[in-house]
Amino acid sequence: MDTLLKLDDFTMHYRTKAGWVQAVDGVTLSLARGQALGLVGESGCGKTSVAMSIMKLLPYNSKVVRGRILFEDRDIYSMSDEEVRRMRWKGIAMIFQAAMNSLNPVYRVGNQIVEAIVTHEPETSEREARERVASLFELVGIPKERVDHYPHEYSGGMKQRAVIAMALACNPKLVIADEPTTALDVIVQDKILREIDQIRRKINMSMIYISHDVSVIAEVSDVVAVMYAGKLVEMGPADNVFKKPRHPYTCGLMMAYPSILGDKHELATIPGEPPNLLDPPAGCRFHPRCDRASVECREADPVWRAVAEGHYTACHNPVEITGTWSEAVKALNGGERLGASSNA
Amino acid sequence: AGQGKLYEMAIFADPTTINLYSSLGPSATVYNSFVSNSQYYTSLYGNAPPTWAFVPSAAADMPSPLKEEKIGDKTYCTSIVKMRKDIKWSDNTPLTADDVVFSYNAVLEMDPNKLGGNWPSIVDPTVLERVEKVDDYTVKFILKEMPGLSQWQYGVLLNYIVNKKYWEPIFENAKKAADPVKELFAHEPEKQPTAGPWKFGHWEKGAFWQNVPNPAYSGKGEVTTFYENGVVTIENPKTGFKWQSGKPEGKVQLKITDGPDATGTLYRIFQNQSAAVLSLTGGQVDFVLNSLGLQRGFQEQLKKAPNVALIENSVNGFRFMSFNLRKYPFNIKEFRQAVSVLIDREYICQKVLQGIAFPQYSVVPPGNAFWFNEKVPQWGKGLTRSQKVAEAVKLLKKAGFKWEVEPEVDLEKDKVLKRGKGLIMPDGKKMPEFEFMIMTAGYDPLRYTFGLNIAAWLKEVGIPIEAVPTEFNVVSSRVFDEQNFDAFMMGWSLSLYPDHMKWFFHSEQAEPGGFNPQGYNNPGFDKLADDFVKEADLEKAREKAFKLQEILADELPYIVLFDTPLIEAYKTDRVQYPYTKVLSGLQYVGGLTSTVKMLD
Amino acid sequence: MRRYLLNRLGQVVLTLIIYITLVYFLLQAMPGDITQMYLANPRIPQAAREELQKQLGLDQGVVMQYLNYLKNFFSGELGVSFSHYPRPVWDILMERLPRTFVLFLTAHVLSFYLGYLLGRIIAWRRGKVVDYAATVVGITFWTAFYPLLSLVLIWVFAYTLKLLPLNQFIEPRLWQGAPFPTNTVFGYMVYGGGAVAVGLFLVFYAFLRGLKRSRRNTARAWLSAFAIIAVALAVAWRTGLLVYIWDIASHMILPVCTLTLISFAGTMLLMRDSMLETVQEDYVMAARAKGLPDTIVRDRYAARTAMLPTVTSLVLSLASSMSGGLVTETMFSWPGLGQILFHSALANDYPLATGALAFTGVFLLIAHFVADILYAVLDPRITYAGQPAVEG
Amino acid sequence: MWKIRWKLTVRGLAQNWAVFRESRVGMLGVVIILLFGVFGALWPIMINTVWDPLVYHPVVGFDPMVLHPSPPTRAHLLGTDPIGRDILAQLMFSTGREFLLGVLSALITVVIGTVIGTVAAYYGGFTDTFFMRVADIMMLFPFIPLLVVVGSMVRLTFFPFAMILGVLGGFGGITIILKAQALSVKVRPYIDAARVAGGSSFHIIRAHIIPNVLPLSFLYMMFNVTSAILSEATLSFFGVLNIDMSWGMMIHTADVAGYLFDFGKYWWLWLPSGVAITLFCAAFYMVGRGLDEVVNPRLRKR
Amino acid sequence: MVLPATPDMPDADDAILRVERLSKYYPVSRGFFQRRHLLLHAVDDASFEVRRGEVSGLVGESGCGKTTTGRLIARLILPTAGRIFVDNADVSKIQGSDLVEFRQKVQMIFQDPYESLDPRMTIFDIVTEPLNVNGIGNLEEREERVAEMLSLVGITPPSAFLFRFPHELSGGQRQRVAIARALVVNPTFVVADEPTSMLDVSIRTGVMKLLAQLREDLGISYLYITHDLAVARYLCDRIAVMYLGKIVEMGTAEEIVKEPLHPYTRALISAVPVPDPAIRRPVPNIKGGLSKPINPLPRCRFYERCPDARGVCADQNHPELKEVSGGRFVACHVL
Ligand SMILES: Nc1ncnc2c1ncn2[C@@H]1O[C@H](COP(=O)(O)OP(=O)(O)OP(=O)(O)O)[C@@H](O)[C@H]1O
Ligand SMILES: Nc1ncnc2c1ncn2[C@@H]1O[C@H](COP(=O)(O)OP(=O)(O)OP(=O)(O)O)[C@@H](O)[C@H]1O
Ligand SMILES: [Mg+2]
Ligand SMILES: [Mg+2]
Repeated sequence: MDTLLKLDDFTMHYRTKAGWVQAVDGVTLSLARGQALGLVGESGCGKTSVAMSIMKLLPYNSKVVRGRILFEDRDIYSMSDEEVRRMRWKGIAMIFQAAMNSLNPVYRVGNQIVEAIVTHEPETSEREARERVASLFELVGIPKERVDHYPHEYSGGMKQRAVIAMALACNPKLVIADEPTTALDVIVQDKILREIDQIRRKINMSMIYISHDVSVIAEVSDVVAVMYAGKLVEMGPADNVFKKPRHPYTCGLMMAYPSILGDKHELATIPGEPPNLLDPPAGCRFHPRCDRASVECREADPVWRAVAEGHYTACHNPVEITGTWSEAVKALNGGERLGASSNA
Repeated sequence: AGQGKLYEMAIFADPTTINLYSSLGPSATVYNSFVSNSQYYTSLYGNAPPTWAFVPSAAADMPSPLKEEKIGDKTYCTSIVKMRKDIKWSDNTPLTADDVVFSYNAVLEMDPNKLGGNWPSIVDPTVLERVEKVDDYTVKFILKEMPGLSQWQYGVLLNYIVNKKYWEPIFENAKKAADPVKELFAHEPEKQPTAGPWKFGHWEKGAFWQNVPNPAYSGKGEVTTFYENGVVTIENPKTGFKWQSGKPEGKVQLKITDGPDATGTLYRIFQNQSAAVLSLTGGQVDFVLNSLGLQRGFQEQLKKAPNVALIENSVNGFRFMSFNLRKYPFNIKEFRQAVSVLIDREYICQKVLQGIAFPQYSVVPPGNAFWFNEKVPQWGKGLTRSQKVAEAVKLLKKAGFKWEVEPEVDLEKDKVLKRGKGLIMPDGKKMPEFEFMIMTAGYDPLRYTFGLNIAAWLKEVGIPIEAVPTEFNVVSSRVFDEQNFDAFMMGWSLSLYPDHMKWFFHSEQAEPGGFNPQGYNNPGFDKLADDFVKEADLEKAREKAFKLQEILADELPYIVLFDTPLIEAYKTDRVQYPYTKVLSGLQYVGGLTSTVKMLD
Repeated sequence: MRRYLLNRLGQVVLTLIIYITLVYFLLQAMPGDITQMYLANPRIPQAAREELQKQLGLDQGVVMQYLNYLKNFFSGELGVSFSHYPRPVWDILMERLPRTFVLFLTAHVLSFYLGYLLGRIIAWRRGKVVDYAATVVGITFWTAFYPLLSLVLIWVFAYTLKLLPLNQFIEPRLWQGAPFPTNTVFGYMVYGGGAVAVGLFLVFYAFLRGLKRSRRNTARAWLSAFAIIAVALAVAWRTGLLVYIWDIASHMILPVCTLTLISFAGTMLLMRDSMLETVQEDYVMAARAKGLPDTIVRDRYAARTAMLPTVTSLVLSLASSMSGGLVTETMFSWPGLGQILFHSALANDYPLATGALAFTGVFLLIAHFVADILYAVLDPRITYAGQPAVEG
Repeated sequence: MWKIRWKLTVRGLAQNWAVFRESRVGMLGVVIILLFGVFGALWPIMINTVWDPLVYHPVVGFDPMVLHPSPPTRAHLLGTDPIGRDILAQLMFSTGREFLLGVLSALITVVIGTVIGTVAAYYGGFTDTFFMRVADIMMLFPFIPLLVVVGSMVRLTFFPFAMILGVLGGFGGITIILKAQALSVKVRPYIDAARVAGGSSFHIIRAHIIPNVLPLSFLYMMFNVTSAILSEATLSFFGVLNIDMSWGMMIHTADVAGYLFDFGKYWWLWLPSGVAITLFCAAFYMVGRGLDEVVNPRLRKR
Repeated sequence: MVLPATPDMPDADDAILRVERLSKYYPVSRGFFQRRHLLLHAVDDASFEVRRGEVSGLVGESGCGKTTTGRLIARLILPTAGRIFVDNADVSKIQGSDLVEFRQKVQMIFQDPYESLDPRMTIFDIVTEPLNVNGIGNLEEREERVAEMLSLVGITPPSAFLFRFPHELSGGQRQRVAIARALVVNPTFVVADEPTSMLDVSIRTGVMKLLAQLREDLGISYLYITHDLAVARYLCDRIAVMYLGKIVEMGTAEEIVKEPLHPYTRALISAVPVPDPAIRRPVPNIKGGLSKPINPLPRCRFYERCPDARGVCADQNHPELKEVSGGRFVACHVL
């Protein structure tokens, strides 16, 4: 599979009054054409920062410390402004975290999409662009006649769909969806996720899903990357990561979700709070909350390494889950420690 | 630079009307009179500037002496006036007795009190019964009683003459209306014939007013000559009219040839002085018409400007301080004299105001030379500070005042050693603090400062005065309507004939609304004042006026303080005036529109 | 809709009545009345003062006078001025209105536009030197002592450099024999200017409406714009109005510039603030992500929504400017409504003062109304819906 | 306990100060205000020690030694005015007055605005309608012309003027702004929480709404100081105030005496006071803008 | 069986909260120029109860009226119709000193832990506020009580937090403070309005566990409002499902999750994503999106979206809540 996007030890910090916020730290990942990557992590762990870095839309107080981002083998950060401008939307499009607000309230929805099309494809006439918008609307399931409405006349779900339509307007190679459904109801969320997934498969587009909800990621991604405090802690094929999570944080996250399937089980809590990125803990950033932490974890940065085919983690002391996931859960209910085995 | 022979002047407010009746009525403003009244109309007689000699204007000679005459069953006082035959309206018709008769009788019929403003004092219904036509160029005045100078020479005879043909239908119309006065005032006589040097040209409200020459002006070329002995002669070479007030003797002091020389007058309306003065130096205007004159700052700066001449003239007015004479101890003459002594007018005028004001002691200003009595007592003049204090103490003691702490002075070193404290009145009570209403700093910083100075000087000898800056409206209603005050400071500007001495000090004016709010009451003075006003003979009137001034300067119902001269400026490369020395300045004679010579 | 308008209208009328009542009694409460001027002249007999009071209706009770006034007011009758007796107040106001209108309208539109442009730029380049410089300079002008500033400008540009007319709103020498009164010319200026503005708007709207702006269309738009202006000038020239219009216009330059200097900062800072908020909105970020050129993002996304509060403030300030700037009018000898208010107050001319205040009040009320509607028109989000009922 | 609270307050202020310091414009304003403060504070010291009140009194002082208006000399560092009073003394003397006037009237405005705004927002209904109508009407009045009208009939003295400015301002636009703020506070869940806890309306207004509106009030106070002083200067310039000395009055004095006409000469008559007015007002305005960034987090740089 | 509207229900004493035919309508006006009177039925004829010592869940989509119900119960707003009994006292009739008592008995925890704490108050002030306004205890007692409460909710050591401001706390801590404030007056009943929905996963569990713990320790009854069925299942004994202001289904948590009866509940459950890529959920059988309940038509509220809709659903009024088995209610014509 050919690589579309590649992050190579990408590190980006924000300058604030209090100091440097180490929002993205040494993120290395690659995404193949047609692949869907799920980026999961708690609030404030740097997911949006990664997305913005890829779009090269970082705020004025940010600084790329090291690393590169290659899109179709070209370093985004050495492109000229004009090149970047052209890359956006044609190459990489984005569905923003607060999709509700990413439509200009004083322009008609249709026009905002037409505008994107005519900007990037000057040869397209406005009428053609309009036709394209109509078909896009059909695709995402908004009645055509609402093209000329204002955003505030849409319901939340419709706005979300419109934003998706907008992202698809220029047939981008990659779409980054930053928490596309967080603000929506479960039923609507379910619908939209299914729609995106369908479209993506249909036009063989790459996608990065960002969410803090493990279950949402589980439903839509081929590859899952887990982020904690600015760093990737685990990445691998969805099946692998969810069946056999190797990083204790990933495990904790998954255990913390109550489920409506299966039996009611006791929930695991991860003690403590996510670290302050201004001054993250030394060594493994998760160690203060990790009950498996050893001296090594406190002192040394864990290396990013493969634990299985395409499955990477950064842990000195990865969890080893034997048997099925539900067994592991049961084990927890039984009061046993999760993944008691400690072989590295 | 200016433009051709157009005489351009700056004024500071829009005139309110073209209509003579409202212009002299309630909406009388100084700017109305600048741009229209004397520019358009003539009268039977006038006061010829700069000496203000009483001279005929549309009349051919002095009025015949007043005499009693029985008409019907009533006795009237009558006088006959012969008119000049060479005066023409701008439509080339002659000005005749009909016009004169109409000008008086129409006003009388309307009721001068209803017309308001200056009308009751010009066409005074208490004096004037009616005017009759004797022949085309002779009129007869029928008066109810023997008029005084102010009512006759300085009143009735000065009325403007309007064109009967034009105005009669308008009066007829007005009389039919529900509100005749309003109807009359509402008329805009843009097209009326005039007999003065100018007629109405163009008025762009808020921007300018323009007058154009009266083509039929009969005064053109007329020469007025002033001789050393005060005699005035008028001679019109074109029509052959000649008149002289007596036998000319001595040198010719001034010879004025009437114009107009200018091709028009243009009054530019400015809202701010600085801009007007900038326009003067910049050459947009030739003269600034301002009844207040130029402020000192302009004066100092204009001195250095090229082609600008400054003229300084005294004015007919004064500023004064007055006590409520109904109250104790303000009714004590010596108290007021002491106050007058303490006020150092010279210091203020020469030092603080640096000569932009001149001290005054009499209620008739020195500028009104004919009526001014030089010999009135001048309290405290020329004394040093310590001498003044000593003198005041003496005066107060004389009246029975005492002190808790008596002021002490060192006359040698001219120093007040001890300030007076706790003034005790002759009745044994301690004098309570009283209020002295002065102008606010915003209204006039100069008088405000003067007021504060006065208070400081009085306090030095222990007079418990408190200067309170008070708004003019408030002063005026507290003084005139309510008569509820202790002391105040104010100013008057006067007319030529000093009958104000009667108005301001006669006891019959002492009720609320009258002009003697301080409540001065002196039967002897009252009688003399009455006589003075009734006096028809100029010389006798003058004697009485002198006497009145003396009484007032001694009794001090007003403590006259000072006045400021009027400063004006004009462009020497544009205009040439026949004279510039005249009481109240060139603005008082309307900028001399018809006698000015325009230089190109 | 009708109900809404009626309701609003009712409110407007009620507010107006209260306002006029306040104005009326406020002026009545001031000491003195116009007949006081007779007090300055002892030769005027008391009888004349009484006659005048009768003539002006001042002898009636205040309440009677007030009721009369109110009755007349709503039949469009503002009474008769005392100090310009018997000119109707309405007449005087109408004489002043065109001058005030033309001057202040121009100045406000200009300063609004300047403020808008600058605000847009400095918000976009927040924290840069331009930002600080414009803010500090703007604030300094904004708080400058206006009379002094105008005098300095007059002195520099009109007196010393002789570039501009010094004062007044026309040059009397030119207008001595003018075939029209100034107000006619002002009228033509308003209508002509309005027509040209509408024309220009239509042209630009027609050619540049689309999202895609081709060069050809732009060129066409500008060409037609110039054509319209040229035609307007030609018409003015043919009718002989041009010299007069130019005269007025050249007299306007200095006051307009002064007003603009003084007040552009208001709009600028307002625009900056409100744009700093919109710049942070997600849709601005989204627009940049869409790859739109920077200027389009700035103008159509950040500035377009940010403009809304400034538009309201423009409408309101326009209306309040109808009361005329007393300072401007005084410093530039521009006899407008502010002057009339000041002078009538000084002269105790209540009908005129009340009339002037009431007149501007009506203007403001209308403006409030228009601002509301305009806001709703410009901002599709505002539907005036869902005002939650208050709960105890 | 109280010590802790005091410390907390200080810390809170210190934090706000830290944010405020970020704003260069605001800091510039603070510096200027401080300089004016020092300048004004010098007045009583100077007049009681160095200066002879007879000569240097700002209102009735007079120096018989020189011709007036005198350009700057050693004795009169900024020269004298047309009636012989020392400009520097006037300038210093007026500084205190301007502070008093500005702060007093702004305080009145803000107190009225805050109280009415919160009460109207909290109770809504009739109270709200009533006060909003009042505010509407107040906003109909052309502010400066109205004061000129009033002033031309009754010349206003210092305190009544400050009051009128304050009250007129208080009922107008600021009430609407503060009410909007109070409304946004009113719908916060912590207000509900307080009600669930059993807090009375008075308690809620006092303990929750007012403290949360106060920063905005304070901000508007700064802007109001500016407008109060400019109003004072303008009205003084038109001579419709009954105030013995102020910056505006200084210019007025120069103007009525005709010294404003040629600018280069006699610059000392108008320049110091003109600059003082502008600087002083600009300073408060700038502080207001600096505060805006503290109070209005949306304007903060993220 | 129609739920009897009389107070003498079989286990009346058992119910700490009883809600009877509760309705809340909001007037809304739409459009700039319209003033047509529209009513938004935020809560419409809802009846349910919470038993003493139990946690009841109120579940539904966003905007279905959950918060409104909570606010009605806490007497922050008054109902348009219907009655609420807390300890057999009619909430909307409580006056004067009873109100003071009521305020201590019933407390509420809000969704947004930042917004529900006054940013200008210290933690101490926030937690003592209920004591202050009710005049309970003197300063020392209050201090003691606050310390006690804070340690109870897991903010330790309390003294380190007393004089901090909300913004100096993390989200989880803030929500704990909010809980401490609610509990400081020893309430017997607490309305918890989505107290964990704004919190991060790793913290959320802690707060949920705390709430469960407190219920055991203090015997407090909750009405737990949430949109997350999984959370409700985890925390609640019984669940009521709300749709557009109507209760459509009620039963024990396990019953609801395992065998949902109402088509809406079924759809809701099938729409919840599961963290297992291997599981492919069935597509929820439901149409359209949520509409606002403004002047609703007199038919089943769920009619437009219901996969099983029949003629009867459109012809008849919204179905009443019927008991299908012990303690299990559902409102559907079709069942
Ligand atoms: N412009 C900025 N300046 C300074 N710090 C920032 C900025 N933007 C984000 N941060 C900080 O960087 C960290 C990562 O933020 P980011 O928005 O990438 O997180 P996230 O994972 O997307 O969180 P969420 O799930 O809440 O969206 C956070 O600690 C945040 O406070
Ligand atoms: N004060 C109010 N005035 C008018 N409508 C209101 C008001 N409060 C709530 N509503 C409306 O009532 C309906 C129910 O609102 P409510 O807040 O109770 O829903 P919710 O179920 O809590 O939703 P969420 O899950 O989003 O919190 C919504 O449509 C809402 O818009
Ligand atoms: Mg994010
Ligand atoms: Mg809710």
